[in-house]
Amino acid sequence: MIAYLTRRLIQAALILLGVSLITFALLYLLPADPVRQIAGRSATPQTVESIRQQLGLDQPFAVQYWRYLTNLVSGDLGRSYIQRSEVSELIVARLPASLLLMVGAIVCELVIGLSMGLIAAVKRGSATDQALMVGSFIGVSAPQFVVGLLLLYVFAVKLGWFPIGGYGTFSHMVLPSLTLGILGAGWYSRMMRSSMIDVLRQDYIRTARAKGLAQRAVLFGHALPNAILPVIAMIGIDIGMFMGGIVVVESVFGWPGIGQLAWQAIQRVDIPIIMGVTLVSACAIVLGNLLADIVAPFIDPRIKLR
Amino acid sequence: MTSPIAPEISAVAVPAKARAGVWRRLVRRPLALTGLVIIAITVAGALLAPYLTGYDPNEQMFDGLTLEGAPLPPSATFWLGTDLLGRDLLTRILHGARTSLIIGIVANGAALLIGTLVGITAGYFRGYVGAALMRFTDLMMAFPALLLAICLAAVFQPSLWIVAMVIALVNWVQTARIVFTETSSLAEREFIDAERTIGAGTARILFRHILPHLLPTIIVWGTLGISTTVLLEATLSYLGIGVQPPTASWGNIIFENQTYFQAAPWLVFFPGAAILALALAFNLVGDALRDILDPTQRGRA
Amino acid sequence: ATAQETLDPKAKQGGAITITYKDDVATLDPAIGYDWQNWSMIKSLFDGLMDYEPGTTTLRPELAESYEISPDGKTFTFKLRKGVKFHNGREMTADDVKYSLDRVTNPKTQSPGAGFFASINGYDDVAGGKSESLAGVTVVDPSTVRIELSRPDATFLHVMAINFSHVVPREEVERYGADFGKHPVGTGAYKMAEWTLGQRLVFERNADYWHKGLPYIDKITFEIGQEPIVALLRLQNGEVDVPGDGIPPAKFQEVMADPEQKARVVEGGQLQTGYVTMNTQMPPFDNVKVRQAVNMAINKDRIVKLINNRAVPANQPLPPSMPGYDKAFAGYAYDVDKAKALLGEAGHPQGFETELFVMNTDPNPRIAQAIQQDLAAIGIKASIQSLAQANVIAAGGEKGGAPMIWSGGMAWIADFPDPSNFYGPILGCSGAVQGGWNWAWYCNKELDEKAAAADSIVDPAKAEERAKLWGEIYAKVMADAPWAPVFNEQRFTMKSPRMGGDDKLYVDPVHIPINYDYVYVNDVQ
Amino acid sequence: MNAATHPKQAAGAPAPAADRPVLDVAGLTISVRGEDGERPVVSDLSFSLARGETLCIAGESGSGKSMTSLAIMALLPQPQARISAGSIRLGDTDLTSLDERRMRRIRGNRIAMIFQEPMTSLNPVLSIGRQLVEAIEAHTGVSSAESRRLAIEALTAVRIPEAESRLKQYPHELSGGMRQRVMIAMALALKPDVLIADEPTTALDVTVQGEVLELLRDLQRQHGTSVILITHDMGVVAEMADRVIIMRYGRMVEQGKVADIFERPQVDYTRDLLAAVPRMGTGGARQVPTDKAEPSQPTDVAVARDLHVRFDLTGGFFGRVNRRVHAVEGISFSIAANETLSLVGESGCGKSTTAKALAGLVPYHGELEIGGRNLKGLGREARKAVRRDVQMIFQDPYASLDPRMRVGDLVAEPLVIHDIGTPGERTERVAALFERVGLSVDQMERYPHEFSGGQRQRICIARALALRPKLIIADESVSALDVSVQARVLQLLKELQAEFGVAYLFISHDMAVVENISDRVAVMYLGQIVEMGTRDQIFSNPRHPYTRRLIEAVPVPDPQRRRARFARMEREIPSPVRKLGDAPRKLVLADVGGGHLVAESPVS
Ligand SMILES: Nc1ncnc2c1ncn2[C@@H]1O[C@H](COP(=O)(O)OP(=O)(O)OP(=O)(O)O)[C@@H](O)[C@H]1O
Ligand SMILES: Nc1ncnc2c1ncn2[C@@H]1O[C@H](COP(=O)(O)OP(=O)(O)OP(=O)(O)O)[C@@H](O)[C@H]1O
Ligand SMILES: [Mg+2]
Ligand SMILES: [Mg+2]
Repeated sequence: MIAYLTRRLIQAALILLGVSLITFALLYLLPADPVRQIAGRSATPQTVESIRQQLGLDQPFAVQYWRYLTNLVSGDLGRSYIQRSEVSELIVARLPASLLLMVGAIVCELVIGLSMGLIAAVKRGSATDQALMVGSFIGVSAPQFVVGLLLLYVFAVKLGWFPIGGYGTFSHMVLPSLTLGILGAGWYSRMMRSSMIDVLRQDYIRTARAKGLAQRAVLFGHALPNAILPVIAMIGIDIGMFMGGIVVVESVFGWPGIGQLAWQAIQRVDIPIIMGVTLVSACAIVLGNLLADIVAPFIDPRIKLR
Repeated sequence: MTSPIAPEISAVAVPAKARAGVWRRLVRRPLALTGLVIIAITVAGALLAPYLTGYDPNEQMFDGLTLEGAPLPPSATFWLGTDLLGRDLLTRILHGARTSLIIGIVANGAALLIGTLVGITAGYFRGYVGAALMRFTDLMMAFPALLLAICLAAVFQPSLWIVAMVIALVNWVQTARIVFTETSSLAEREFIDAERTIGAGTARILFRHILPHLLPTIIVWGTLGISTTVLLEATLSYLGIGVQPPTASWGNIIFENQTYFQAAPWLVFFPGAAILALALAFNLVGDALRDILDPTQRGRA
Repeated sequence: ATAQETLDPKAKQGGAITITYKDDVATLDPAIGYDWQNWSMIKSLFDGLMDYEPGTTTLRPELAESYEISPDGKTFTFKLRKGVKFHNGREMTADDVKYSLDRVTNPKTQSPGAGFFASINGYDDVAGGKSESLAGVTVVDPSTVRIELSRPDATFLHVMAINFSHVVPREEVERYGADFGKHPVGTGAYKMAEWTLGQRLVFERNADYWHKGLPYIDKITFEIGQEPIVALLRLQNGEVDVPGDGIPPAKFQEVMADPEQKARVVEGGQLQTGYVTMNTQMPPFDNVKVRQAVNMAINKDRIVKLINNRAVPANQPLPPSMPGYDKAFAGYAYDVDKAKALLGEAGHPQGFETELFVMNTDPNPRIAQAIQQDLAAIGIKASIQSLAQANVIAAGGEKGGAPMIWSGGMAWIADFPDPSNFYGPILGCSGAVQGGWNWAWYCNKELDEKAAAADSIVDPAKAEERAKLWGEIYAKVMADAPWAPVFNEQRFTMKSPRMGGDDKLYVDPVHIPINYDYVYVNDVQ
Repeated sequence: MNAATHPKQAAGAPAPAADRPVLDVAGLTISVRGEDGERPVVSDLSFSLARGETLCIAGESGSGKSMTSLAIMALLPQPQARISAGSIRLGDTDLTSLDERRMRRIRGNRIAMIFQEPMTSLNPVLSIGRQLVEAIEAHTGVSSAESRRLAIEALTAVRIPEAESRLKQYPHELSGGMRQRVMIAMALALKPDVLIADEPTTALDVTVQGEVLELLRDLQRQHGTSVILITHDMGVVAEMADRVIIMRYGRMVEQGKVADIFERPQVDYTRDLLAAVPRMGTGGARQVPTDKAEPSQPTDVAVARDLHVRFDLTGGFFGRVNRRVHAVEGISFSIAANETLSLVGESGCGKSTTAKALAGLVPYHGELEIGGRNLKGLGREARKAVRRDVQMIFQDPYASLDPRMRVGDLVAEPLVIHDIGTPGERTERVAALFERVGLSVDQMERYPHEFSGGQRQRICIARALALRPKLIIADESVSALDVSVQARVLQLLKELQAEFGVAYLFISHDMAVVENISDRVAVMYLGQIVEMGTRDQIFSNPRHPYTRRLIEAVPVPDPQRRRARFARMEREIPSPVRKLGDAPRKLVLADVGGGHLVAESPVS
């Protein structure tokens, strides 16, 4: 286990290195010049050059990247060009909220998606199945901004069940998690339906039924653990896909996560923040995948950590 | 006690063409047929867009806005209403179908193709090829998709085909991962060994024997990918790195107008419904295809 | 005029208000902050030597009790107000004023406003890194500071009122270093009480404020990361007092249609102009006739309608409330036929193809599409490049980068209410350089000289004459037509029913969205 | 074990009176829907089962035996199959009209079933303890501690050693025999009135088979359970049955007391069936006369020299290889053209692995030659050519057929790959092959899952024959076949040998079949050969104690010679998994005359 973890962590570090290199290179190639943004409209070319030098942006790519890496090792992600604060500080302030939101969303996804998929698989071909399928596609196709506002309008403004945006308590979390989770729920329900249909025709399901188990026991005790495996593998992938949704959901609900930070940074080409957010999300994704891999053997004992 | 009974079955001659074509079986299913019709309508709409309505997609009509500058709801003149610039929404949705079909089908299809190829190769070949491919996939997967798309799109000059390429580049990873997992477990199955003993080549094993088993997964991911990619394109246009205005796409019609969804719900509803319909149509066809191609499901209505 | 007189007799002391913003507050360092969220926050945390009468563009002394201008207009002597204390309790002196000016001009500070101080003697040495101290700024005694300029500069008092010249305490700057912007300490009406990154900022009333009786409100909470539509919902729900980003376009008509809500909307002018730049160094826009044709082709009324009539059509660079605005100026009327004719004369009877750059946030792409359609009517096929702000700016700063740019979203909002502010970097030769902000790449040496001449009229008595001179300059600019001015945006600020104070405080030309120091709430006992 | 300690919940039907049949099937017709419409697979089947009775259903493979038992359980494959007529009565209750909820109370509790495929019938992700306990809990109200105790008791009853610690194990950690015993334990834990065992021993080797049969008998003796035993092994029938039903083409052709059936069969089919049963000691008489008394020319088709196959197991702290499965440990043999070498031995002794090495499916050490060509270091084309010469029939027919291809295409595939013939010719050849293995031509259009276990095996055989290879490796290829088909297939194999000089590596646990078909026999134990010689040397003069035990374990297809008890295995089969660097001792084979090799020291 420890050996496995060590190896995976080394692998993860290499992956992060690759991510940092590629992102850094892409950002280096961007047409926009951050120095001009910093220097402002009234700056003389001289000032611009001076700032460029101070930021080291006049150096060749390799030098810049190497410096970034060496700073990174000491936990220094640089300073934002626009906000002028330590990127690490900005991210640390916002990361917990995003992680919380992701956890909430994953819970929503799993609860909604898995139960929808399960029901659809069992009632395969029925009207219920069709309705659930349409539902899951609505979840996938609906723009999250609209979904978020709609939920906010109905459940917060009209019904007053939840606060209108904000951050802090559990009730603040419900609507944003739901909004973010709806998309994934659509995916999960399709995946779940598909793998459930597959599992339901296996011999061991027949055995379970031959024992006289109740339908519930067959479904949850026997089919689910087998069907859920491909779904678990998706959770790691999910975290990466959340990025897009998080931007929207966080802004609709005033949720202080890194999505908004990233969005503003992208708009204004605040490269250190983009780098930082990319790396942090990459970390989250890699860890998510690792977690999914570690969980898998608990669900399917045939899987060995390799 | 009982006497042997002549076997009825043995008298049967070689069956008259039991193999109805996939296509024939597809159109026999009402749901699949519905899906096909929707797809056909969409494609036709996209191709014939200039001839279907009396409007130009980019024409900002003076009578397309109220005096306060608000868009018009659906009416006899503008069947689906007008947008914030006084353009006919129906015409824009029809023209937008071109963009969205390219994204939802070509780009998404390319992503699916790349993902399947990478996943299947990595899953089947152990050793260096597989490991290298999977590490690369892991690397690509570690990127937050949106950020990567944004960076890529920003580096290139924005255009529809660049966006399509970027979307394909970003979206293949998940498919690759899932296909990899399934392929590696399929590769362990005994019938693959059996194929090898009769001398089947790698290509044959991969594409004739493993691929069909991956179809359900590929169909699920492919159909779900339609909506996701169409909306991703919209996000990119919204950030100024997608298709440029006034070119319409279903996604960017939604994105441009989503804040107005209470004041002018038709601006979000109709393009949203179009995306949903297309995705659903592909899903209906995909589901039917999956059943048809899966012999164990035969006998199902 | 002493400050005390401006106290509102109806105002009550106390209470707390909530203001929302969508985007992060970047930094509250007055030398650096240049966003419209932090601009007025900084104004409430810090003070400069000069300021404006609340709700107007009239200059008045602030930390300076009085000032003197030498007859040649090159030496300004400021007498400082006594007993002004920084939030840390230390008294502000002339040394702090000098330190602040030295700091903002020092390239290490990386201030986007350093260029405003270019007229101070010794600026070039500091900017070039040769000196750490501005030779032109002298501490005469603890309450007197003298500033010598290298040339007469009529805008200099405005420069002393902008944020970049606000006074900061050296010890705190050194203590926090690059993070001073997160721990602002000034002499302003409010002091920073709490800053939870990405969530909220809380300002607390500065009980020691030198301007006795101000501010009225005890606590201002800025909530960050709020979608404007949601902020409006919360306002309607009584949770928010002022949505900092204004009324979102999608909700504008709904709000204005409801008399109860409309009553809480304050409308006012803004020192802003939205315009299309045409790159005068790129064919075919190097031909003045083409540029004039573009000016005539744009249907400004329709564009104004598109943004729900939240602007007035413009025909010159200056906004109407700016001194020097020429009411009589006719500009180029909307005339498609004439525009076509002009294009024909310019040798493009069939029109041509070009590109129109625009920043990608609503409503700018829409406006660009409207312009695109208008241009198409005279044969100009402009394809739109809707990009992130930074990319548009980058393209504009490139010599052959962008033939046309719609300025919206990045549009020139005046740093200070003076006509010269619309010229230098965006129309003058100095801006027409690689990385500059003169996106029309318009360089008219003659006008540059005229502008310099106008700015050397320092005598306040001659302000009228100076404004006229500027009016002429802009008329000349319009004759060359490097821009097609489209509209001047109007400001619409919405407030909760409990907010009190004169309406003009809610559309204060320099405090956006509102002048925090002077507003109050009605529901305190 | 006292039945009274297991209070049975009131199930759907009242307990049957002693004189009345427990189960009564009348006019049962089962149809399946295929591409070409609905067709019956079981027609008008009627029988009854008395209390404590063992009813054996034997008959042709594909005759609807499994379908009948699934129908009784109301577990017919959905959505294709359904009961289209007839009734199944358990006591007074008609099971065909029960709703799912009431049927559930009967399943497992009153009727239990052991399925044909032991490998796939246990849920891979649940511990066997959990799977046992839940069966108990589903029908009794006992506490979880009590049901755990009952589960341990059931495992002990099926003679799984260390039952308590096994509860935590997962199916993949058990050998096939053990899995089958778990299945039986599960079926018996609740002491059902009726137990249906569908080929419970087909997949097991003789020693384990004896064990399992003994177990069934034990439990029946103790609890008076009625058993329906489906098998094609007439030896098993003779050992176990009270009454016998013979089925063919979905219909019952004969039923009667076991002695009657064996001694006075009424219909031709039964007579054929019995005549086809391979009997120990009679193999020589049934052999096609070939004159290869002296293998004069050394035209060896396949040679193995010091073949080793080891699988590394990783684990431990550093994820390194720390243990190794010594699946094949230095065996040598050669097979000449026209010759059949049989490989026998207990489950897990390395038979299949040897076969796979020969087929090029697992990496090995040592040397392998096919047709004089060393398998190591062959190019692409050469490898393909070798592939053409060696064909393998896998142990598990279902697993080795691509479930998504039509069987006709599957059989034609080798021809396509090696580019033989035109499409028309291929179809003809496939049709001919189908006929030769006893399948009808119209079945070519179907998919593997639409066939019975035995039919699938025949498809595999047809496939292997398609290329007319020089060597066919047959891994338990006829075990799943009913005796008449088995006889036909064996005959076919022999004919092919006579016609084309095909060599066979024949792997089987059925000693009778081995005796019937082999020229030479090799007995494997723990990855090594303990005895090898001609058929006569091995069967008439077994020298190694292990060989003797194998031969003794074979059930005799004669109800008169029914054994009171099968030999019990006194211990588990030792494991080929060993620590790194702890290679097993090499056995030295000594020639005891006439090429009869015997390991020098007996394994104990
Ligand atoms: N899922 C299915 N769909 C269609 N036909 C099927 C299906 N399963 C079985 N059959 C057909 O039903 C018939 C009876 O099959 P069954 O499995 O009962 O045979 P069996 O007597 O158990 O044979 P074996 O001894 O080989 O196991 C066979 O002809 C088979 O082809
Ligand atoms: N891929 C593998 N990895 C690890 N161990 C394996 C692998 N394949 C087979 N083994 C082990 O090698 C040994 C020999 O297996 P093999 O399948 O050859 O047995 P067999 O003699 O064919 O038995 P059976 O009669 O049950 O088919 C067994 O202990 C088995 O568990
Ligand atoms: Mg069967
Ligand atoms: Mg085997």
